[in-house]
Amino acid sequence: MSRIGIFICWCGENIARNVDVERAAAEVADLPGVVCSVAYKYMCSDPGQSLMRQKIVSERLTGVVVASCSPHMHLRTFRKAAAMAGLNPYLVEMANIREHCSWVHHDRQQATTKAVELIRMSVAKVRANAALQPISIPITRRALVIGGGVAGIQAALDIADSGREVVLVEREPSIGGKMAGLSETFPTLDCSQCILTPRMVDVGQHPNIRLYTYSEVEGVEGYVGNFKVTVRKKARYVDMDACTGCGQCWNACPSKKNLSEFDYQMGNRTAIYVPFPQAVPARPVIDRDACLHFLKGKCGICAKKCAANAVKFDDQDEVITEEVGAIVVATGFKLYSIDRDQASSKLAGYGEYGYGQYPDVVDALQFERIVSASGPTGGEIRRPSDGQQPKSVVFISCVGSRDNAKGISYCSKICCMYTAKHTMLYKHKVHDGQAHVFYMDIRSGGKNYDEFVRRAIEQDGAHYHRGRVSKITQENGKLIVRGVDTLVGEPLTIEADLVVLASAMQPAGGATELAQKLNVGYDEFGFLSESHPKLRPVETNAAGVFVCGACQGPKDIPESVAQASAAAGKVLVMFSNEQLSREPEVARINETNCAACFACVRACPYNAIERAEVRDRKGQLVKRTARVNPGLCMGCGTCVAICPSKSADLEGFTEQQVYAMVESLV
Amino acid sequence: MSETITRGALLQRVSVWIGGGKSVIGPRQVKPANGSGQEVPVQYGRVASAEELLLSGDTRPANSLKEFFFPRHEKLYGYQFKGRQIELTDTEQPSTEQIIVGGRPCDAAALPVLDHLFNWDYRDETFNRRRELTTIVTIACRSFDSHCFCTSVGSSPVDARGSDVLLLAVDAERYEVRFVTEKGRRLLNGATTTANENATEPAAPPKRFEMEQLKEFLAGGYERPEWKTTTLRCLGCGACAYTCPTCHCFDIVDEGNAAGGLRARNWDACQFGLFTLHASGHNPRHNQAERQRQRIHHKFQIYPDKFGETLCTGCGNCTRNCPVGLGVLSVVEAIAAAPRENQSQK
Amino acid sequence: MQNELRQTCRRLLEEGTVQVVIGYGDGTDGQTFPTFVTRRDDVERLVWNERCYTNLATYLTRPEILALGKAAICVKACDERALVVLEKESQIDRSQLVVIGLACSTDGVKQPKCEACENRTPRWANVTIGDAAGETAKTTADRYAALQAFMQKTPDERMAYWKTELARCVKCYACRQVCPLCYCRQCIADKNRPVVISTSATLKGSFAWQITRAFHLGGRCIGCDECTRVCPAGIDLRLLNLSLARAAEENFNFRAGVDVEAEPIVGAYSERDREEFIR
Amino acid sequence: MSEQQPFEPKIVAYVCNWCTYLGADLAGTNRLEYPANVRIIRLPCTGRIDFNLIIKAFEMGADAVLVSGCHPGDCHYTAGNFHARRRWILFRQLLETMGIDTRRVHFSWISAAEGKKFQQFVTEITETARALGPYQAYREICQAE
Repeated sequence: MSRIGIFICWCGENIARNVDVERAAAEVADLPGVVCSVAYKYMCSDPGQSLMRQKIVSERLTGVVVASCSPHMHLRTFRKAAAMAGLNPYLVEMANIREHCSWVHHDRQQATTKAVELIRMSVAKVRANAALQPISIPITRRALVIGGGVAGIQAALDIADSGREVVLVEREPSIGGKMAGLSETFPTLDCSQCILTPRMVDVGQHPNIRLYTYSEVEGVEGYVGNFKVTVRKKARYVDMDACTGCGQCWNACPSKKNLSEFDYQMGNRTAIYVPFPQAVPARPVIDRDACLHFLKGKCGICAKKCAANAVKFDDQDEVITEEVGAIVVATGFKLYSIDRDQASSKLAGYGEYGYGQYPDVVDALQFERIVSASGPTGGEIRRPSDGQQPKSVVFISCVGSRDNAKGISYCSKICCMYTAKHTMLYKHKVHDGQAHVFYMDIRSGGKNYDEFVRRAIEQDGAHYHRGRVSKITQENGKLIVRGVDTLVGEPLTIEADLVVLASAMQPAGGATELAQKLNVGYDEFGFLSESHPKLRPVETNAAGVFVCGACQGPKDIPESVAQASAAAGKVLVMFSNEQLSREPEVARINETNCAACFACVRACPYNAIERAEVRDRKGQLVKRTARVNPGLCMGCGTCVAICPSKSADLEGFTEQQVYAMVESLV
Repeated sequence: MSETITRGALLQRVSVWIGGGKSVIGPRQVKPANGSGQEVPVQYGRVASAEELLLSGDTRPANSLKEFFFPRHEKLYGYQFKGRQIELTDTEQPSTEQIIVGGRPCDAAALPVLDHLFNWDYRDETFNRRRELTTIVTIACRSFDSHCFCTSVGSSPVDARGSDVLLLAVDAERYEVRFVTEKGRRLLNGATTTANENATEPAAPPKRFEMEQLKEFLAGGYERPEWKTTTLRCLGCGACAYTCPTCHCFDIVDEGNAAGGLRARNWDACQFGLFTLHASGHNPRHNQAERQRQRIHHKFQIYPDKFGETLCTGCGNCTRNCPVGLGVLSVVEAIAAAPRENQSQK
Repeated sequence: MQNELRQTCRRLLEEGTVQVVIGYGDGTDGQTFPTFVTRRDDVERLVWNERCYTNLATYLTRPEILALGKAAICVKACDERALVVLEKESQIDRSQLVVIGLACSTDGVKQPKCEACENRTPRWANVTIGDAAGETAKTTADRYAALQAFMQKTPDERMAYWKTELARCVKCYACRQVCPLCYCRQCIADKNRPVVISTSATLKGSFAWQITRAFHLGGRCIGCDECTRVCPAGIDLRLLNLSLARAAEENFNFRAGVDVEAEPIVGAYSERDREEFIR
Repeated sequence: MSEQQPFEPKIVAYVCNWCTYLGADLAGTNRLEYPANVRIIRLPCTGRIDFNLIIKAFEMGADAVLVSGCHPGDCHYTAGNFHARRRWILFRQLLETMGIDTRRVHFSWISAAEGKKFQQFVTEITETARALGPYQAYREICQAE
């Protein structure tokens, strides 16, 4: 039999003014299971709490109802107080007779009657409460960072610097990501490589970072604190440990005319190559599709030249398993492919701009390489077709972005800024050249951002035309750009030597597949979904998986870095304890009754319910069942409502408790 | 010489009874309140006018008469929480006089069988009260269907057990009246005439199995495979038990809320999977074959051993109402006809 | 057709492809009943005629039948939809099941549901017997005609109708037991801590039960109408099922069991679901 | 119910912990007065609110039921309210077919910032319920034996 204590708070005059607390205390004193019912001036005060603690001991209470303010205000307070007196904190319930009663009902009679009913409801509930123990989950305090661009680098370094081990997985042969290929960065025009490469070196040398380049995450098992990740290290055909990165091999490689991925197909590289001189690790990789040894079965010059004996033509993919407790996803972006086949039928290209057809129509990342001192032109601005210096360059923004007709409704956020940057870099190198920009709106919110755009227009004389370009054609070696200047209200045709398209940002290839492996949600464009847009911006609905950088949505370098540090911070908060402690108010499944329809598995917003099997001692399958992973469950109870047989129930809000409350409303 | 009553005279009596506040119950077409086209069976029920009654002797209502003595939900007493006390309130005993007109003899015959159960270790007040308050006029069946097997269990279309009056149709307008009890005679006093017309005995359904063979099987065939093979299609619902005139299992439930509630007796059925579920989680009858075996044993062995009466009148309701055509008849036919040399087989 | 059916089943049993055939057998008066053939010589018991009403899919989740081994099941086109739902809900493994599709001839099985029949030949069977060569295009209006007529009543009339109808419910649960999609191990109606649905066959208990039964089939009911056919009290449960089926079709463009690719709407949502009724 | 006393409807509100419950708290903090008929049952999320609870409230003599949670996109658990909304779409159709008075079943999104909306909405549904009178039809169902 329950022994319930009721503690009614006056809250000074706040409650007592409109609720006759003494009358209420008397009326509920006779409820079944109630052994004491008292009113007190301030229940949350020290004397109030100690009164409750005394009664818990002296009356041997098995449940407590505090009738006072909102549980959002003081449920924790009273649960803590109960725990101090030796009562399980989950045997405390509150009746909200202030916010929901005395403050909103001024008729004392009615308010008192309602207060009594609210208390009765809470008494009915607490009689069905169960003593719950916090759930603790051991955690592996080691993190996986997926993606070695600037966001991944930042996150990895922050976590590693705090003394925790990090596994960093990068798909390309070198870390550095998109930023490594940029020329200068807005709004300061500092050299991208100058600021990034020292951080890359830090990663390469960090004792707490295990770096896997040319590798991909193949599978993820487990859950928060306890992930098992399989990483496929692609065959590199170079022994990373033996190689000294001296360069003899790539200097001698006879297969020289292979398009460089790093230069976006505008330059060449050898078959055995490092993507760029500052690559980390500074170890080459052999491109099987270009290597004469693999293509024709002879050559092997690199192997002969290698003093370290590091070339291994028989290298194989290697699958490694890493145990980690948290995962940071920083897979970054790619550019919308303009006129090439679109991956999704929802997207349409821009055939009318002639990209891929006219060599002098390039995208923004290609232009970065054209401008870059380490680029294929050595930093001199020359156009791809004939190497001539363009005297007139047209920049088109919003290529794809904000264009519902092309299937992308969002703003890519960074193009206004880098386009301004491009016009400046161009003007700084081609003093007699003219930059034209076609734009829809200029979005330059950010510290020193708008000033930067103004500088491009006012100091560097870029011509900004508000309007869209309808078509680009080629005549006599010139690109004829036909557009409209809507501010002037007239069609506009510009003869250009080079056209640069600021095409939309898209999540990097494979991001959705990875998201599926991680059980992380993503939007219709493939950007990964954060758990809450405002309050949990780097968490995801998969506990222990965090996001940062452009894989979550278009953003620039400062934002990516900030978000990366935020994600690292969240990981470190998690790692600050050996055990993960979670509220026990989570769902559970009655496995005997579960019919294994798995509607709950589909519905669970946290993928916290798994398909499981019940086996007997001999290992024979007895039945299948849904099973809640308490480490992942957040306690929303969606599974309870969806379960037809009510085999799912939610601690703290069990069917017993909720029906007891409803049935007390008579 | 025999007594006869015209249909008109009978209906006139019925109207008087209804007018006098008596509850008249008989087979009637249950009309849905709309015309959705759904075919609705004939059921016994309280009629508001004499015209509703179907008195041809050809009807086989989908329910039985037991619910007018042992309702599917019966409040035993109420309770109210008064502070720390619980106050009990007795249920009012039934007081309305009931007259059943046009019952099937097989349905009426179930009542004396049930009398044993309700007066054995405990005298059930409400059941007996309703028995006393009720007078039963049955009509001998003029036809039978493939599910009827009264003759196999020792009954017949003119079985007068349980009836107070048994009517046999002479033609569409007249019935031969056989008074069975004084109560019955009082009921139709003055409405009958004496005539030299006897109704022809209606045709009886053929005998479908031999009781002796069945009993022999039940005595030695507890583990026989036929239990399983014949009952595989059973879906485990309660249609058979709830339409059976003799099935009488019930469950005691409390229904209430924080203010109070009631304790009630609800019908229950042995084919439900949870019928025998123990609080421990153990269920002694864990498949339909065992549940069907129990049902047949109860009807033809356990009840007869205890009370000397077969708990089956051969009405055929179980098979007729079964979603998959499984009932006492189909199971018993199969097992009574089972080869004897297998008797000892496990 | 019946011969072909028997031949097929004999072969399946002979070859050991299956251990049991779930089919129709002859009953008295030309009725048919579910039958389970485990020996090849017993295939002669199998029949196929216009009185093969039962939706046999209900047996696929029963322990007594599962214990017989790998099964072949006879389905009509209407019954077959249950298999789609059962598979989506992880109740059956199609690779472990042989589906024998039985095509209904035009004068075939006659039930109220046959009025709205759209497809007489099973579509996903492993073996199909007979060819009804018939798809009759039906409109949404055809499908929900009975419901539409009923909804002409005022809400008070509808309430009065259900009060009359459900007053006859004795809670025999034939509707639940016959339903191929009511496969819970313990029905919520049998749950006693707490009692969500009063177990009494009172109006209160019967309303709560029928609302629950219908809702739990929302977006799942395939319209085989077995619940309505077997109800000993003749309650037109079909109206409740139809109302949810129509809601699922109108709001989510979903019909249970007609598309093997379509994901269930239960346990799913769309951010674009309508909400004009939410304030 | 005597002639002198006006009918006071009983209203049961199932609300989520993070939006509507807090909205009601805010109404309190801002001292926004509303009729005292509503009894709030706090659940973590509208995703937890089952249709059986609505029926149970009517069985307990409720004259109106309110179910309320976070606006779409605001769910503390990201999607519980979407699941709930989908169920309500179906459930309302069933209520219609049963002839259950849908004027007595209310759904709303009330955020933690919408104290005013909570006050207004509860006032409105209380007035509606008062005008409709006791839900006699369902009481009859529950009293029938």
